[in-house]
Amino acid sequence: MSVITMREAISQALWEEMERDENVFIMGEEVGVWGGTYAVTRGFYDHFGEKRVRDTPIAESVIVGAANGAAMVGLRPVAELMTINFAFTAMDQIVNQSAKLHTMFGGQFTLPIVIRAVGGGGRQLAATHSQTPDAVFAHFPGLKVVSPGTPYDAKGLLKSAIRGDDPVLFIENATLYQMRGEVPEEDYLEPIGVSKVQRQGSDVTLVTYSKMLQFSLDAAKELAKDGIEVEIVDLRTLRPLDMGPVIKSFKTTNRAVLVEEGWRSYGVMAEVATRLYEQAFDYIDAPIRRVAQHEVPLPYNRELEQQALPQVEDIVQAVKGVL
Amino acid sequence: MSVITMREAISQALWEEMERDENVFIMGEEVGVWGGTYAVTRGFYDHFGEKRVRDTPIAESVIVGAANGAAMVGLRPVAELMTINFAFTAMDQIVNQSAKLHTMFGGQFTLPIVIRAVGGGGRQLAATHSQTPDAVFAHFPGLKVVSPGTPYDAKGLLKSAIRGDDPVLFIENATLYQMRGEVPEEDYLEPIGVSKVQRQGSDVTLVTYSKMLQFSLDAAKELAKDGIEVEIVDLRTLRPLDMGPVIKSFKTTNRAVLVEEGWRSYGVMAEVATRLYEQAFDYIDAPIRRVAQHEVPLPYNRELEQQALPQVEDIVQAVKGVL
Amino acid sequence: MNKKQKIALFHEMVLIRRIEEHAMQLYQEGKIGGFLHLYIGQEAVGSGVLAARKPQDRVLTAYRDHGIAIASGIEAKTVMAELLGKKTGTSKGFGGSMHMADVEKNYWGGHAIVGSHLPFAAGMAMADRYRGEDNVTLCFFGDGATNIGYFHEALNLAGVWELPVVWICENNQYGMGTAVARASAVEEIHKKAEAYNTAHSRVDGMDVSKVYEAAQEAIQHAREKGPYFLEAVTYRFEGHSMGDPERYRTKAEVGEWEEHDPIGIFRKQLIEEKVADEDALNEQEKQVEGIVEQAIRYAEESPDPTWDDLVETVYVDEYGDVI
Amino acid sequence: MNKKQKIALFHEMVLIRRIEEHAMQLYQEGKIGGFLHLYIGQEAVGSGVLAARKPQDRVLTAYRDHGIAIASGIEAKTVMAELLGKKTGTSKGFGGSMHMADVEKNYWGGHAIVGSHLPFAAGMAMADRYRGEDNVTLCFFGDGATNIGYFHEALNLAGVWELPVVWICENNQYGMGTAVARASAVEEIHKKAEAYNTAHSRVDGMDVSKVYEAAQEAIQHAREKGPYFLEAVTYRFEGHSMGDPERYRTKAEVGEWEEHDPIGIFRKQLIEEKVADEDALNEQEKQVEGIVEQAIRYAEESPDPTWDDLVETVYVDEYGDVI
Ligand SMILES: Cc1ncc(C[n+]2csc(CCOP(=O)(O)OP(=O)(O)O)c2C)c(N)n1
Ligand SMILES: Cc1ncc(C[n+]2csc(CCOP(=O)(O)OP(=O)(O)O)c2C)c(N)n1
Ligand SMILES: [Mg+2]
Ligand SMILES: [Mg+2]
Repeated sequence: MSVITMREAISQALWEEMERDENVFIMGEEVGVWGGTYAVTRGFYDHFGEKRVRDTPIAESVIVGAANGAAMVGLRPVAELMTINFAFTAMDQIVNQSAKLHTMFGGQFTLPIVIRAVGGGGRQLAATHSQTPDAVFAHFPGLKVVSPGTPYDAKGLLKSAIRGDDPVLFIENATLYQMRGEVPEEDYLEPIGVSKVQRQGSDVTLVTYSKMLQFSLDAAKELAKDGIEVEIVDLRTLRPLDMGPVIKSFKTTNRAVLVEEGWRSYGVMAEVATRLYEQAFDYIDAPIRRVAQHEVPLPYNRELEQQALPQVEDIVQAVKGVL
Repeated sequence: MSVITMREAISQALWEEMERDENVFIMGEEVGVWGGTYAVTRGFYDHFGEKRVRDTPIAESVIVGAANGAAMVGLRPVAELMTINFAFTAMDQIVNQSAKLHTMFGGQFTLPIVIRAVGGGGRQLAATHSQTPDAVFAHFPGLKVVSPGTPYDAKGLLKSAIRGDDPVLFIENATLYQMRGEVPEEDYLEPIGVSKVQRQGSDVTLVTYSKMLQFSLDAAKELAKDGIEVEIVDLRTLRPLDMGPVIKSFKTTNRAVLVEEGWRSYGVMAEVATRLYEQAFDYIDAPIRRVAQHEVPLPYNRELEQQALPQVEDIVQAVKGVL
Repeated sequence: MNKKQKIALFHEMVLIRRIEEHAMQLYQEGKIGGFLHLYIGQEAVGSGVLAARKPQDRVLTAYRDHGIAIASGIEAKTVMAELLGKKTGTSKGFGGSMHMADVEKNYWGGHAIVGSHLPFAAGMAMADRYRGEDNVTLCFFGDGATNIGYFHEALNLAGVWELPVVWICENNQYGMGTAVARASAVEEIHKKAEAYNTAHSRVDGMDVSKVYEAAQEAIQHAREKGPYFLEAVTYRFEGHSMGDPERYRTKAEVGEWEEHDPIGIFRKQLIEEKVADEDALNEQEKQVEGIVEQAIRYAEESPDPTWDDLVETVYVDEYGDVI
Repeated sequence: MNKKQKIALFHEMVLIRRIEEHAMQLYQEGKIGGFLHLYIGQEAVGSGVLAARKPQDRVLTAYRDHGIAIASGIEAKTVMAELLGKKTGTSKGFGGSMHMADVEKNYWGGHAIVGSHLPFAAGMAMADRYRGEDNVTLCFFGDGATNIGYFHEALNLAGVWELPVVWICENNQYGMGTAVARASAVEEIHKKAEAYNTAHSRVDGMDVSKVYEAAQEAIQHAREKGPYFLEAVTYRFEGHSMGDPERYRTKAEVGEWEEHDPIGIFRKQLIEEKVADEDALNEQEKQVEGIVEQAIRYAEESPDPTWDDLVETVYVDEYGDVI
């Protein structure tokens, strides 16, 4: 094990998979000469060359669309959308094409594409540049949606996404790149579609993913001081959604708090809450609580933006609220 | 009262609002010379002329985008997206622009735009042309999402959408255009953001909207034969979402079935179910059930498509399941 | 082309025509559902271009795809089976009329979102260059498709990366009911290629011999130098799809174009060039009748796809039984 | 322009420069957050074009918007207040650096999704024609923005409808780190206008006098004949935004361009033309210093927007207290 940042973990996954399989290549805005807007592909252009690290025009629809085409004929593109906010300019390619072509043509070809996109708020980028619209993409069958919360999971899941034959939207969080965590020296894979217990506890089941996993771990520390032990289940994959570990934990705690960074209404946790009630109805002792973003376009003003985003303290209060 | 079709109701709303306010105009593909792909604007081109009934190139991003621009400077555009499946090629304009500009610029201008789009499956149009992705749009604060299930509501809600100053996505259903219903002769408005009881009953609360309202009414007839009386609450608006009538009904029935045409996971009813549990936890006697679309890209084959879509019989069974 | 090839080409064009005439019939009978876009009148474009390609060259088009499917070498019975939604169809009955493909024939569909396949073509051509193969990608689309963002992004990328693509615009004068001049700022569509530093020319799309020659040059150019834009001026004799009120054009206009029926023109050429006499060509037409009748029988006797067929085709990789 | 106007123009360009130099400083101090895109080096474009507009003419640009905000007549203190996220800013502190607008000044933003505002411009011009007003809409964007679908759809619509828009491409040689030749198939960007039947020309964007003249002609053309495309060749002296590693260009290249500093060039002209002497211009610079210092003080002393300010600005119409 070595301790590296999320940025390094993702960068390593890309580098190792490109070394491993020459069909893997990267295309997107500023992935090459610039080295990636978030420095994730720094050094790739010099090492792999412009053939496999392709700077593109600012044209998200053809970035994802050309990657879809290349994937249809057997390459393994990693298409980078600088941020998930720009995914909306490529929406048709992601939800109508990547997600559907395999099925719609009777399965005669596959779409082994990975679409990387950076999401999340909290950096004063204002309404159009600060979104966490993960639930929107998770709604479409045919697409897989992955969003890791630790360097270990990021590396292992990205490798699985690249080696797999299904289209995967891989959502990163800009404020997590500096986060550090243990990662094995040797090659490893983490399975897509498997939720994971990231902290054990017996009082409350806390379900979350991505950046909110870190907030939840912090909240858990706080709560532990008051003797409250929360069990944290990290979804890691939003579609397919693995409720197994969530239900298992909930059957022991009978209480749940669901935490996401995106807007509350029609968000990820609405689905998780509904499935909990559907699948563990008899184990519920208290109403499940959601912690999420207030329903406003995020403002530039720092204080207001922070006020609109879920905070560690909100999680702490929600947990106390279900006890 | 006169009995007219959904198509006529929508057509009348557009016609009357255009007669009423010359700032109202229509733009979209085939709205003019053709008379609307679904014949909703038949006769408009001849009566109002090409200035107010504008045929556009096949370019959804500029259809919505130019309408946004026109709305910013005071016109009241009704932008038609032939089907909601094509809304994905205009996604950025809808969820990043229409929904956010008013707030992001401090409220100094408004966006009185109505985006009409036809959704729904069941016509063998295959995966890319058969979607009901309403929940996706309802996730974005700043946008209002309306989807009526009767001619009366369609006319009254569309008029409110056109006269209102907020951006509204108005979702119609292609298989409902022939549906008939009573509509007042005189001018009237139905409020956006208000759910409505469409059938009274004391045994089960059935929450739905749009085409599934009709399926639910049929199911209710079936069930009535067995002496089961369902109360049907029609959401009509998905954002803002009015839970009032749902909660009120649920507190008397203590049982609920939620029905939507779109995919189950991360769908509209996940939010409704979650809010029901949050707001009426103590009134629940049985797990709430969802009836929705199976999680597959819809196939062309008629039987398989029908199998994937929610049917009246599924609703009947779900209701019996919660009793 | 030698005599044999020319007669085969005539045979193919007649086959395309007859298949669609029968398809119209089957649509009226309700055996074909969804949208049905006929190629009648445009056969010379698909047949002429495909006659000039090598089997290694890839082909894509829009939803008006039966003719190009046949010209790509797909059997009539397989096309018919897809139209009837059968498991033996090109796409297992999941795609229908608008979504036919056969990877074995290097025919990649059949795409119903206007412009969405142009990025695929760029990506496939990029993949071929990536692998050092000298394949060319032939991408067909309509006049209306040249006004959507996809067109711009795909042609620009092909231009910047000098990709081996032949862009074939089938200018049939209308995008649904909108005449070229009402939707495109430039009427000589091939001139749009200049904005992408792409060589271009225009050809009479009703004369298969001229199309064949132009295509040969275009394909050679693409293989050796980079992208080429070929505009084929043509006309569809039938409505845009079934049930087109055709208010946008006069019977007289259609009549004038019908006098330039591509099959009639080619027939005359073959006789003038003494490639074949009336009897020989009539014999070909008789053969075609037989093939089409067999194809229909085959399709009607073929099994429907099953629910399991569909569900198994949503994802490729295992991920447990979670949704 | 008379002497007074020329000196005012010089004053304005210096003001833009100083505001941004201070903004850089304030960003380092953490008083400005988010992204900060500086206009330094490009002042002659915004100032030259705006000097040629009538107040009735509308203005839009991208996120590199401080200079054009000032040139539109917005006060330095209001720009500064927005940069600091204050309620007294152009957008109440909700928009930040990338989203400044002032409807009173006919300045419509300030848009951060590349290309998204081009459709707005078409829509505004359409609205003006609709109302029979002879306003012109001036739409600024970068070289990189000409490769996204929005550009194509908006310019085509303006061409088909002959809208009074002046498209102003600020070709500063790079889209982030991607040189024009690596992203655009055509390097002489103004020639792209031919695909939209739009008149076009290119001007030295470092010489405000030349820009002013070119803009006068372009605006008159737009007002009388229809769309016009003006490419201004310019350069940004600073990074794309704060924290740009600038691996894509050499210090030498930047140095060469800095020798053509638009303010230096104009200063020289004014002295040669005897419009003003060194002392008079230095006096102007001193005045500007004072204005900027006052602006900063005003901004720092201004109140933050409140949570209620934000929530009240999400929707305009009443709809009860539902979310
Ligand atoms: C993005 C998108 N918008 C609208 C449609 C609806 N539509 C289907 S075909 C068509 C016309 C296309 O015209 P053209 O490109 O000229 O092809 P043609 O039908 O003439 O062969 C339209 C508007 C669509 N399928 N996709
Ligand atoms: C749709 C979209 N894609 C990507 C980005 C990220 N981005 C912001 S500015 C920029 C470069 C734009 O270059 P150009 O149009 O030349 O303008 P300049 O910055 O040079 O003024 C990019 C890629 C964005 N904001 N929107
Ligand atoms: Mg056409
Ligand atoms: Mg630039």
